[in-house]
Amino acid sequence: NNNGGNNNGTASESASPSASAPASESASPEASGDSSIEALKGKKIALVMQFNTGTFSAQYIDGVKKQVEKFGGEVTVFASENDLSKMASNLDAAVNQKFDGILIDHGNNGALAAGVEKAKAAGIPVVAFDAALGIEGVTDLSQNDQKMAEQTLEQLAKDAGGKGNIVKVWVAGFAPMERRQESYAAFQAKYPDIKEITSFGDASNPQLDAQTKMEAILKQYPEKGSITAVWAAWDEFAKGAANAIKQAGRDEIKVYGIDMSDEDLAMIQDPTSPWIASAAVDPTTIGTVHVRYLYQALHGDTIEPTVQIDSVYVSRDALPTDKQVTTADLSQYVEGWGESDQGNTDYLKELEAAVGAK
Amino acid sequence: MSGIGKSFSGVKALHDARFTVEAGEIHALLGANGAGKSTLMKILSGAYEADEGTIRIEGRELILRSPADAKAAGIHCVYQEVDTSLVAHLSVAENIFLDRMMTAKQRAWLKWRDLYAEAEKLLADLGLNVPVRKKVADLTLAEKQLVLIARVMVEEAKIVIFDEPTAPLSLEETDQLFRIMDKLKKAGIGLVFISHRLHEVFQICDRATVMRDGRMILTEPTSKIDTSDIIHAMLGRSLDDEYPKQEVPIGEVVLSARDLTLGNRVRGVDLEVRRGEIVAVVGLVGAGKTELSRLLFGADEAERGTVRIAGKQADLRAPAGAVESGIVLVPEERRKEGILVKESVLHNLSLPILGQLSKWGVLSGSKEKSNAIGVIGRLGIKTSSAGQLTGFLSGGNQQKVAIGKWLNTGAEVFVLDEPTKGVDIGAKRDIFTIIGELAAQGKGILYLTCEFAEALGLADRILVMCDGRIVKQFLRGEATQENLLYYASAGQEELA
Amino acid sequence: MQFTYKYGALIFIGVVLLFFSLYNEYFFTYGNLTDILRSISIVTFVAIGVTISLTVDGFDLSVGATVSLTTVVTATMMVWFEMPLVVTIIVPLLVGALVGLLNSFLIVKVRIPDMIATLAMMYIINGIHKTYTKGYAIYSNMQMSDGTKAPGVMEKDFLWIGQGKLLGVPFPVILMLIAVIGAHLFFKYTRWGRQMIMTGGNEEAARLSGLRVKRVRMYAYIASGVMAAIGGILFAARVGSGQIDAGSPLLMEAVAAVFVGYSVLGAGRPNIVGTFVGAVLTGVLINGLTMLHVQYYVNDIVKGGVLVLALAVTFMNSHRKKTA
Amino acid sequence: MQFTYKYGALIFIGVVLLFFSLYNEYFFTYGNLTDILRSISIVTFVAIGVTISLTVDGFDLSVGATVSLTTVVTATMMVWFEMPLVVTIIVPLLVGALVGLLNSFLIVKVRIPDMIATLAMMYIINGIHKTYTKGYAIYSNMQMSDGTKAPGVMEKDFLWIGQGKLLGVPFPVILMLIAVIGAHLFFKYTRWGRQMIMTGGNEEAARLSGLRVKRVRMYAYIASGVMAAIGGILFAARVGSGQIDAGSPLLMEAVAAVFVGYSVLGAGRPNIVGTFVGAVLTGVLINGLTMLHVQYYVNDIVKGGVLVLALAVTFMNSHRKKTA
Ligand SMILES: Nc1ncnc2c1ncn2[C@@H]1O[C@H](COP(=O)(O)OP(=O)(O)OP(=O)(O)O)[C@@H](O)[C@H]1O
Ligand SMILES: Nc1ncnc2c1ncn2[C@@H]1O[C@H](COP(=O)(O)OP(=O)(O)OP(=O)(O)O)[C@@H](O)[C@H]1O
Ligand SMILES: [Mg+2]
Ligand SMILES: [Mg+2]
Repeated sequence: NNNGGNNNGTASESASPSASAPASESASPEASGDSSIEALKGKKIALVMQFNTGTFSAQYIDGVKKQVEKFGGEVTVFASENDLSKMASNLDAAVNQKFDGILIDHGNNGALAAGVEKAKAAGIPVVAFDAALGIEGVTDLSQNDQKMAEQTLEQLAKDAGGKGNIVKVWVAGFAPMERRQESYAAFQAKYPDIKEITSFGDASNPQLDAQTKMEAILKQYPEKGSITAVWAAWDEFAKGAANAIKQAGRDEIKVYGIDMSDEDLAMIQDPTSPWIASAAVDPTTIGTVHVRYLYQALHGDTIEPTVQIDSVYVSRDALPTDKQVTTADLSQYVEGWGESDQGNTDYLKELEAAVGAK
Repeated sequence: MSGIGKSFSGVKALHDARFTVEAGEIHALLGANGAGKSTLMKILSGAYEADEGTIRIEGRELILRSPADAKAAGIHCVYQEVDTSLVAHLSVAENIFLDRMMTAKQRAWLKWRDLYAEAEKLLADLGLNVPVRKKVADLTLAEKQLVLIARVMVEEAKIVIFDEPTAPLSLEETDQLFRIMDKLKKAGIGLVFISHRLHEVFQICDRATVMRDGRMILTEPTSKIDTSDIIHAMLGRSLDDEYPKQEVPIGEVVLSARDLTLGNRVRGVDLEVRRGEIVAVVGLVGAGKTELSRLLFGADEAERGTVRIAGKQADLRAPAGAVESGIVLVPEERRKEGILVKESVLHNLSLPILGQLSKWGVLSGSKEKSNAIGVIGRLGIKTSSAGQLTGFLSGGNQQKVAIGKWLNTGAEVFVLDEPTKGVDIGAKRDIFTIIGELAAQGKGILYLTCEFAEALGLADRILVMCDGRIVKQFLRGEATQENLLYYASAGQEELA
Repeated sequence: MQFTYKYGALIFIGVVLLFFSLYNEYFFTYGNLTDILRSISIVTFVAIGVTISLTVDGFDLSVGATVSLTTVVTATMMVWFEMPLVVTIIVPLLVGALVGLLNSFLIVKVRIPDMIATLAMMYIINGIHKTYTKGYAIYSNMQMSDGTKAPGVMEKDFLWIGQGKLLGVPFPVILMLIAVIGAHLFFKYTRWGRQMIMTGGNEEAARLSGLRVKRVRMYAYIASGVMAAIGGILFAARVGSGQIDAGSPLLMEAVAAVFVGYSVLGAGRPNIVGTFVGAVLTGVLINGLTMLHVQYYVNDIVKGGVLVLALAVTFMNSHRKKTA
Repeated sequence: MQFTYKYGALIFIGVVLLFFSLYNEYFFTYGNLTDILRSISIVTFVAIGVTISLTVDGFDLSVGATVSLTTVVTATMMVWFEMPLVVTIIVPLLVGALVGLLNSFLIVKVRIPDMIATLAMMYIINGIHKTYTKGYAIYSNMQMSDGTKAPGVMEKDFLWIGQGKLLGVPFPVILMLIAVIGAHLFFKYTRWGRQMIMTGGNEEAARLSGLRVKRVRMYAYIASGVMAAIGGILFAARVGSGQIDAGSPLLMEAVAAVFVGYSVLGAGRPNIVGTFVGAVLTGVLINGLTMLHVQYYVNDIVKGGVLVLALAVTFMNSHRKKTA
């Protein structure tokens, strides 16, 4: 798969171009003694989230929780209901309440910089995911949105033979969406024969709204073959579009989505579903890796300013037909999925073992 | 005012109406319900805009677009609908200064202490006894009326309109009002006085104007006319007998209440009503009559006491139970409690008997219609059709609807609380006739009123209520206005 | 004047339909029109619930949350507990009725004003439905948090309720039409419907006319809850899973439909036919505008503008009628 | 009885504060308490707007949308147009006032009922603010859709409004306290404030007293719009960008705060002090509950439960008072 190198990103993603960080690199060189492991036990970790609806978030939270538990700590989730000002307040609260470490999920520099500086001043390590904070001493994890978009769009182009009519389901106003849009713009330039016939998307009621609007479009283009594929920049959209197409019996239209939850996987596996592929990072893995980097910071390691969690392209062809796969066992079928050892270190393994032994 | 015309949704309420008030006179404006008295006065006070006609004050022509314009010209009004003129959740003092609050006459920054003190002084000067910090919502209707009157006194008025101010007032309070009016008159202010109590008109008014159907019929000094002239002008006919009393045989006891008690408003009331009997309960305002009627109907729950209807214990946990037990109430506050003003006459009349009018829960349109037409015919309700919204009927006709809805419920006992309040003489007589007919059918009637004359004219038996107790009973013919009044207020002295 | 007052909103829909039909040949096809109806079936049920609560002069703000709750309850019945179809359907209906009962308890017994009580219930139910599924969506053989898989799937028979057709008409459309006609007849021709209308007209006067108004209000809230529950069941059947927070956006949409409905036939008050027309209008607009490929955010402007226009016709005239 | 009726809600807050303080040593610290106040500053402004509209017996449902609109307008002033600070602040205030003016036009002139008119406006403004930015969030040197970069950044001076401190107190908290005290004094001690209360208490009585009630209602809606606009400005200053749909969730939160406020000091009606107390209570609960490690979705349940409790105290007693 080609890496177009448009990682410069939008202004909000002001972080420098990042190299993905294999596990070995980030592992701390010296295995630490028992004392430092003891010190890592019983940490109180705050997870400050911009939004937490949908299965993706639920799985991500699960990943965080399980990993922190494995390290003998305790997580508190600060939910912000997609309200950045609330998220900023939550971050302040987490600092005031003297948590030992803070995980940030989404958000942006404008809203969080002040709070993060306060945390730094209080000596609380912070690791952010998909927030592109670009703040000195704070590691930014991100999933590579542009790459995910590219992976699915390239496959779409290949399947379509470089031409056709497509529908884009996308909405502006969210940083990841806007990053995905950049790849889409590049894709449009690259494949002039693939025409976008329409674009819609509404974040407030994503699934049902996408379903309703897709139905209208299907009615408007009733001939088979008049629509080649649907590209959905968010799995919630993909679910809705796929439902509409399936119920209309237009099995020639294929849906390509982004992001992956257990629920999505079940749909992709369903042979009658038009949704055939998605590019994603395992949400549970994100949670796990996120926690590991925070513990590295707690341990006092210096971590690179940005870490990318690589996305994986998952298509129906790669999945078994005889049993239902979940994100937990997807790694058996799709290379690079899950069981990532990214961010792990020897002392963290020891810590895990020590906690597990109790 | 001359040549005033006004229509509501195409119906003309006023035709070429003329009216003059001179400085230092009290001018009575009379007419049956719906004659257009209030409408004319609302035009004068800027609440409505006239469709045509001119208004002059001191010779200058005025254009009144809003109440503010009228007030600027010195025209003030005590409106008939008390509740539409007060802000219920504010204090008495603030309501008194309501007009002033609306203009730059009031300083922008309020000093509450001064306001309360000023209000207290004003009320004391007027001889009215209302606590200034109390919320208006907690006042009785009479007290609210007094607040409205006090409110006009703080303004510098040239003309003051009183639209039926005496309806909720007791005799004593009415006298107080008349003293105030007299003072205003002596100060050279022109007063307009509207009332359905004709004797009051002769008591204080210099001139009287009678309206009928939106037209002026007669304007004469009160010294030159008498009651029958006025009634003739109002109704276009004369009224032979104000109280049409039928003699009917009196049967067994149908309503008996024992020891009814609620707080200090109703204190251990015992009473009985027999079939065919009209029992009047009289008392001054605030004696507890309304509370008593509500207890009998289950509208409020009694602390103590039992009620038996036709020998059976009545279920008074809710009005629905009372209706099933055979007792019904025509409440005092007609527009708020007696009828649904925004619903049609048809729907109002079928409300208590929806069960009878339906089968398996499905309403029969024809049954519903014939019920309504029957009641409308029987009571002579004046309405353009059964589908007319009840709120558009005149006061008397609204009251007939409030009574009429109970006619086909098979109720044994009718409790009527001040059913003639604000009702014109013609309609009043109609209502008395209906009550007489109900008695003739063997129903028991309990008639609560503060108009002693009505009790004397109508009742077979009169109970005098004072401060929550029944203090005296008179049989028909035994009582006079004077001894009713004596017991109604003497009881109070005994207790004090 | 009277004419535009009464038929303004209907004419308006006619014009909108005509416009879209002329603009796009596929708009006025049987398939598209039934699609529109199907797309509004859920919100119509919710809106009927709101209409009922408004009829007794209440206001049920908890309907959206009730949809969210019942849609996950429905899904878990199948996915977690492998219940038969009947149970799958009856349990959420009972849940909806229970919500209505709680609402009416707060309103009738505790005497909290309607909007406040149902707003509080909205928060509570929203929290409960997320607690129940721990924030997860419910889908066939879902991954449970303990690592196992849920035993059940969303049954085909069940999904048919939301996706199937009967005699060529989508089943949810049939259900919706039954509900609309039923509710209309209920209010127009039955004793209980009349009792609700009268209670809404003036509760005290209705009570003093012998109505058991508390009971009437209670039934109204229960009916509202049940309508929302049907909406929730349809939601689950339509998307084939139990989505978290699915109902939240439906509250405002339903309220908008009900409000547009005020203007229909000059009622000037909540009414079932109007509510249905309001829902249809919204559905038509979204469908037609999507075909016009306008940006999604323009939809909102058009929706608000239409609401204003439809209402302006009614209320400007209703005023004129009153004082002119 | 009278006592719990009047002070119930305040005692309740006291108990909640005490409980959290005992449970968590960090709760009752200056830093945490000012953080709580700062976290409610935006919603308090919106809630004051709602309170004002409720005071004149209206209901402004468009406040949330107005926050969304003004927050992106504020951000674009700096990012797109590089305006000086004064303009950056004045333009959104004017926009808020304009929204209020439009609302009052629909309500007062066109005579659409308040809730319906402002609901329609809510849709329209929501659509407008997204159309204005084409659905994009606004941030410093943002990528424009034509491929260029926006020239401006969110100014430091501006961000100070939302993030800075004055004498150790967060500036938004100072603004909020000024607004709360100012609005309270306005309603309690000024003629215009009383005029609004009277209009809301009985519009007909106020009109008959010579008040130009239409004008009063208009001012109330303008004030509501301006309050929402201040909320929007604070939002932009707090998050350092102009977020799409930022205000939508604020509507319900503000309404909840206002409703809790009904019970404060036994008012039983909208009042500024109550609204503030309601907002504080919500802020305290969310802050404290998070410390208790309850699941985030349980917050909603507690919030609803508290609303019910606070209101039950007021309304059960207010009833008893009336008939006993
Ligand atoms: N706002 C209104 N809308 C429609 N009709 C009205 C309105 N106000 C009054 N009317 C009608 O105008 C006529 C005159 O009413 P008005 O209130 O002036 O009578 P009135 O003489 O004051 O009677 P009453 O003695 O009962 O107070 C009546 O037929 C009444 O129904
Ligand atoms: N809402 C209220 N709040 C406080 N006191 C009240 C209230 N209503 C009535 N009262 C008091 O209760 C007593 C009885 O009032 P009630 O209305 O029963 O008198 P009534 O004899 O029916 O007089 P009316 O002729 O005004 O109907 C009065 O002293 C009155 O002041
Ligand atoms: Mg009159
Ligand atoms: Mg009375």
